[in-house]
Amino acid sequence: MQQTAGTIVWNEHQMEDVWLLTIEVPRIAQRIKPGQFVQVKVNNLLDPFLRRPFSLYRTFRDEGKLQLLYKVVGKGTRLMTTLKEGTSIDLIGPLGRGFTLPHHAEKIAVVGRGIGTAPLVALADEASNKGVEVYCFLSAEEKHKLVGLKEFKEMGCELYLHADTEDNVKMVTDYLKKLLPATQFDGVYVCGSKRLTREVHNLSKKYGFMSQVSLEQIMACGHGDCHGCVVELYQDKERSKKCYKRVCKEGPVFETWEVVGVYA
Amino acid sequence: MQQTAGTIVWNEHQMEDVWLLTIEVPRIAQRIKPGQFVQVKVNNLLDPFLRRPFSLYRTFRDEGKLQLLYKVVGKGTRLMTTLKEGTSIDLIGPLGRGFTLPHHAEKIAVVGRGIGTAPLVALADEASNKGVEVYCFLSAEEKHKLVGLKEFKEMGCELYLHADTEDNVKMVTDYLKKLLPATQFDGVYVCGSKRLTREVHNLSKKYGFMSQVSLEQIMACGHGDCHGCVVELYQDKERSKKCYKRVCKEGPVFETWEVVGVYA
Amino acid sequence: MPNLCVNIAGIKMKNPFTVGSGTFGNDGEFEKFFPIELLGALTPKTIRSYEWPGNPPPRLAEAAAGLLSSVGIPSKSWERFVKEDVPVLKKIPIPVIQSVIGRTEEEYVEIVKKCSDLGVFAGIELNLSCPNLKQGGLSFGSDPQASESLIKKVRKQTKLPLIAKLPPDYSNIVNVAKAVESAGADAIAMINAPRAMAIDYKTRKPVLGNKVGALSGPAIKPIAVYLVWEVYKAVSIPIIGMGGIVDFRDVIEFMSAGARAVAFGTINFIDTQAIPRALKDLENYLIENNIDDVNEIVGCAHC
Amino acid sequence: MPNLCVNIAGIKMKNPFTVGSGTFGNDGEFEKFFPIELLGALTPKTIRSYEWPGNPPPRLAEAAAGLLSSVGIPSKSWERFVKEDVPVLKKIPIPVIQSVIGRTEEEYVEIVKKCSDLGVFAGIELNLSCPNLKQGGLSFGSDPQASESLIKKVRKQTKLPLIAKLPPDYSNIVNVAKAVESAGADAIAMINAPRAMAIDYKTRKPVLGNKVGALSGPAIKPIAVYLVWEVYKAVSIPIIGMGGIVDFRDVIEFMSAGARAVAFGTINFIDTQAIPRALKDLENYLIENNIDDVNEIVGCAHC
Ligand SMILES: Cc1cc2nc3c(=O)[nH]c(=O)nc-3n(C[C@H](O)[C@H](O)[C@H](O)COP(=O)(O)OP(=O)(O)OC[C@H]3O[C@@H](n4cnc5c(N)ncnc54)[C@H](O)[C@@H]3O)c2cc1C
Ligand SMILES: Cc1cc2nc3c(=O)[nH]c(=O)nc-3n(C[C@H](O)[C@H](O)[C@H](O)COP(=O)(O)OP(=O)(O)OC[C@H]3O[C@@H](n4cnc5c(N)ncnc54)[C@H](O)[C@@H]3O)c2cc1C
Ligand SMILES: Cc1cc2nc3c(=O)[nH]c(=O)nc-3n(C[C@H](O)[C@H](O)[C@H](O)COP(=O)(O)O)c2cc1C
Ligand SMILES: Cc1cc2nc3c(=O)[nH]c(=O)nc-3n(C[C@H](O)[C@H](O)[C@H](O)COP(=O)(O)O)c2cc1C
Ligand code: FES
Ligand code: FES
Repeated sequence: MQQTAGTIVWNEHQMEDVWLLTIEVPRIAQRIKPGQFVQVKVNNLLDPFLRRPFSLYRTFRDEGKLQLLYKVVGKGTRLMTTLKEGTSIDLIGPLGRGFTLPHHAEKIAVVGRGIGTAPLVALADEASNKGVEVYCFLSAEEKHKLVGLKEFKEMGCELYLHADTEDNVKMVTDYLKKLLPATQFDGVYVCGSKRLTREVHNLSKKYGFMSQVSLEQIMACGHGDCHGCVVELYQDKERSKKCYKRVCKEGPVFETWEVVGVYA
Repeated sequence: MQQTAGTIVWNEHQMEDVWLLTIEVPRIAQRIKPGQFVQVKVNNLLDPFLRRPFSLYRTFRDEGKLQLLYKVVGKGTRLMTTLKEGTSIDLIGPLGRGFTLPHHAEKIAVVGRGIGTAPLVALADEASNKGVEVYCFLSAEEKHKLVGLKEFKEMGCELYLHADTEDNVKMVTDYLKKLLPATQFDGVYVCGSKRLTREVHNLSKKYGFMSQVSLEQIMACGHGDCHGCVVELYQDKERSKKCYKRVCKEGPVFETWEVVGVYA
Repeated sequence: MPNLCVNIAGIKMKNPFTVGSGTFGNDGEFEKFFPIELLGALTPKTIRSYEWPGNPPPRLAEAAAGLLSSVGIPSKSWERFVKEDVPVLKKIPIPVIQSVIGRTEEEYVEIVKKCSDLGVFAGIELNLSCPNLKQGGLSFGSDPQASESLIKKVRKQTKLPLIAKLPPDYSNIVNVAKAVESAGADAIAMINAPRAMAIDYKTRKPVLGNKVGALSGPAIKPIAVYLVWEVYKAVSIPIIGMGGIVDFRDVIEFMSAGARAVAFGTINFIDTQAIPRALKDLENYLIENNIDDVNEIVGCAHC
Repeated sequence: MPNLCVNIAGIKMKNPFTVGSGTFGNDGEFEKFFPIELLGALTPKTIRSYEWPGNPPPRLAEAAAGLLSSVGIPSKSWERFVKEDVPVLKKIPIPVIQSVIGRTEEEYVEIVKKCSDLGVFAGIELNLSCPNLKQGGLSFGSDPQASESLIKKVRKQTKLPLIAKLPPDYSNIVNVAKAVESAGADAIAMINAPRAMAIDYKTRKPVLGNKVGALSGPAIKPIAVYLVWEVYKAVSIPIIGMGGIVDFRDVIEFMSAGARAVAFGTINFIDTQAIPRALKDLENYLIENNIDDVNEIVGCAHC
């Protein structure tokens, strides 16, 4: 974990309100793992005051580069669209606890909705590089808002897509359900939807696979010092006691049993 | 006086830490007079919080354009150097009381030091367009820091230059002194130096010409409402009573008798 | 169209917008940037019953998301006020709330009586909170007893609605608010700018001529909203909320905390169009949220 | 090289820099971003004598040039503190000032005694100002009598330097400062973050789980500098100044106002290199300005 200046390699509009930021920052790019995030200082002024957290989207370790996929939602992300190639950007990272990919995993599933798919691309990338088979279950309001399609395809993932507008009875996890228990997953990873998180958790209880979810919470420091980013979660697997856990430190990736029934 | 959005036509580095900003903003460009100023919102964030005041440097009324010549001194002016062609910029203007050019003026003198020369370029421009002869007395720390040389030359002004490094005994007003009383000036206008203001004022008393000075003070509103930009000046020509006058409203151009002995 | 009218102690405002005293208009120029009818009420700069030069320059310094100022309420003589300003104020087609200050109870009483007798004002705001004066203002507004005694005396001088403008004084503001209410004040305006200061790191001396100044602008908004929230719980007279308002979102924030009207202050110096824009945005907000009457949102964050 | 050492009531700091309690380090991780030896003293987060969960989320909101927070001082049990934290704190090679809080006088007395008996701390900071608690903290720090009585009781429990951390309470802070001084406090830390609040304009409900929070960061700096300026005039014990410090210029501003040491707070969340950079810049400043001893600038804005 360190604070360091990166150089913007490019910053390009991807689709709808989603942009892709490529940063050359070897000291972070070479260490950061899927599910971890960086804290971005959007400009060098006092407005906006706080850094903005973004998950790792892709990393090119040899080139010392990493990519963030960001959705324009407010002042900070709007300013990020004006970042210019060749200029410097201040980052803190790698931060948080990323996804756990079991040592001898053979097959995993990622379940993402909207921009929440971003960290799952990083995970699928790592997994498929290790020869793990990745099934992708992607959801969005509308088909053209699905995130990471091209990337997952290039990695050779099996894709299951769902858009609310086209079929709002079904959920993308229905595809997952159909594959179970015939297909055995060593881990299922979800991000971007409380509803999908609950679904994945229920399936995981039924079929006994490990399932993790990446959470978001407003952050000040991003590195465990301010105690501001807590969410209320179950303390232990018995799910009898609740406690506050820091999304930036104990998370952002949690086991679904920690989350479902309290936060999702 | 109005708040309006202009379009940046260009923003180019001139010399040293001096930049030239050309803005298309017909509603201000067609009304603003030499010695008046505009209040610039440097970005649309809360940092910097206040607008920044800049005097009219040149105006191209037919094209609806005006120019500001600015020196990079702090956060606001540093941000101004990043303003991009074609983008919009929020201005309030025209503001303040400009220079008085007597109706039947035949000959005037401008005495400027450093970036303080900027409003004098506007004045010389108007005067020479009206057929008034303009003598320019310019001073700077070093010769290459003299401001407005090219512009004054193009207007056909008579130039007298002085740099501290080359001759630090003399002052540029010594040239003016030599021309007096043989040459008759209908007005002498000074900006950018308390010492030069005092000199001009003393000569004006001796030789009876009108003399004006443009002042600066930190401003919040720039349009008379906050009462924050006052300086202590003489109230009347007897110079017995002092009072506070607003630089943005009663000024920024004052008679030298108001200023000298109190503020300069 | 949703109802925007609010009633501040009998002052009928056609919308909840006024301006912070000392932050809008001057020399009779109230329409430099938009028609005055856009406002629900006008609150011109505080006056004294006597001529006063104000504080020595420099009077301003920029702060983080705020302005540090120490103007010190310069004032013309009462005679010049009557001759030069009153004729203009008479013609203002909206309620005018005149803000006044004194160094002593007697001076407050004098200026309130004089203003009331003019017959041009819709209400009188007692500035109990000027942070930039050696005497008066703050010394009343931070003391429940002193403010109660003052309001009682002043109350006898006028039938006009009396608005007490309070300083942002954490431990006392609730007690002062209760005291002015029980003494007969009809409304509360809050907050005035908190005392603050800057020191130049180069000279290591205070930046302002008066050394101490006051902080205004967005920097203080979270403090102002909190104090409105507390005072709303303690009193039943209406509150005019202010402190860092910039746009319609801030208006909704203050009204939800308990303000029935709001004042735009420092933002007027920087964005002369803030008020017209916020008014339009507020209307749209109410329509989009199916709120028929702006009064519905007053204090709604407490439920 | 200019002298940077300052002495806070016997605590020898090799430079005037410490951190605002609750804004730096955690879980024994004090060196994530720079060697701890760069600091003159370490002030870890306030502890209680009992386990406490802290306030419900959300605990944070962004403000203009500041942070709104309502963490509420979560605390592990004393047993876990001794087992997990104390061994780490023991190894810290600079003075450690432990901040403590209680809901009652008894709880303050208990935690001070326990901390003192550990023998690892260079001083104890009494948090009399936590803005996010229902009981304790603020109820002492805004009341001269209550704080005097508390300090007297606590004083008997320890020979360690006692630092009283005060809230930014305009009308009382000078009296509270005098009271804690006369009751035996050895230094004053100020300011804690002022109470503040935000309301979501969409839901029209408070943003924070705790409803009320506290404002920190550059927004409050002019207020903090002013209060240090006032307290410096009133007491002779040293002041640890804080509130919105970002860089060496702010350090000079606080010290010129009267602080002998300074604490970096919220900025640590945003710029983890603020402290090392400011330290270097301060040194250069002193050299360029021919100042041999940083103590020379303490209070120099008053002359
Ligand atoms: C661990 C983590 C990873 C994230 N990864 C991504 C990602 O890969 N791509 C992406 O587009 N977004 C991601 N987000 C969300 C992203 O941080 C917010 O969308 C962004 O901060 C919004 O900033 P803004 O200034 O545009 O919006 P504003 O509305 O102006 O933000 C206001 C405040 O709210 C905070 N905030 C708003 N939304 C969020 C949020 N969802 N989470 C945390 N803070 C928020 C901001 O930090 C700011 O303090 C992530 C969030 C977290 C916590
Ligand atoms: C009527 C008038 C006309 C001016 N015309 C010109 C011009 O044509 N060209 C030019 O280069 N400069 C001009 N100035 C000065 C210019 O406004 C300042 O240099 C500029 O505001 C500095 O901003 P900054 O953010 O870069 O500096 P900072 O140091 O960051 O400014 C800090 C604060 O001080 C204020 N400030 C700093 N210097 C001045 C100053 N000299 N006058 C007023 N406020 C100041 C800023 O507004 C800001 O609030 C003029 C000033 C006035 C009052
Ligand atoms: C330059 C200036 C002058 C002010 N003058 C007065 C005044 O004369 N009377 C008064 O009651 N308040 C005065 N105020 C306080 C404002 O009316 C308002 O209460 C305060 O600034 C907080 O609101 P804001 O943050 O929106 O500016 C003044 C504020 C500023 C910045
Ligand atoms: C998230 C957060 C937690 C804090 N926790 C404590 C605390 O536990 N004890 C304490 O005395 N002050 C605490 N403070 C107050 C700071 O130590 C400091 O007094 C205040 O934030 C002002 O300084 P700043 O503006 O530089 O942050 C906390 C502040 C913040 C922002
Ligand atoms: S953001 Fe500070 S602890 Fe998580
Ligand atoms: S800057 Fe506001 S009155 Fe001049």
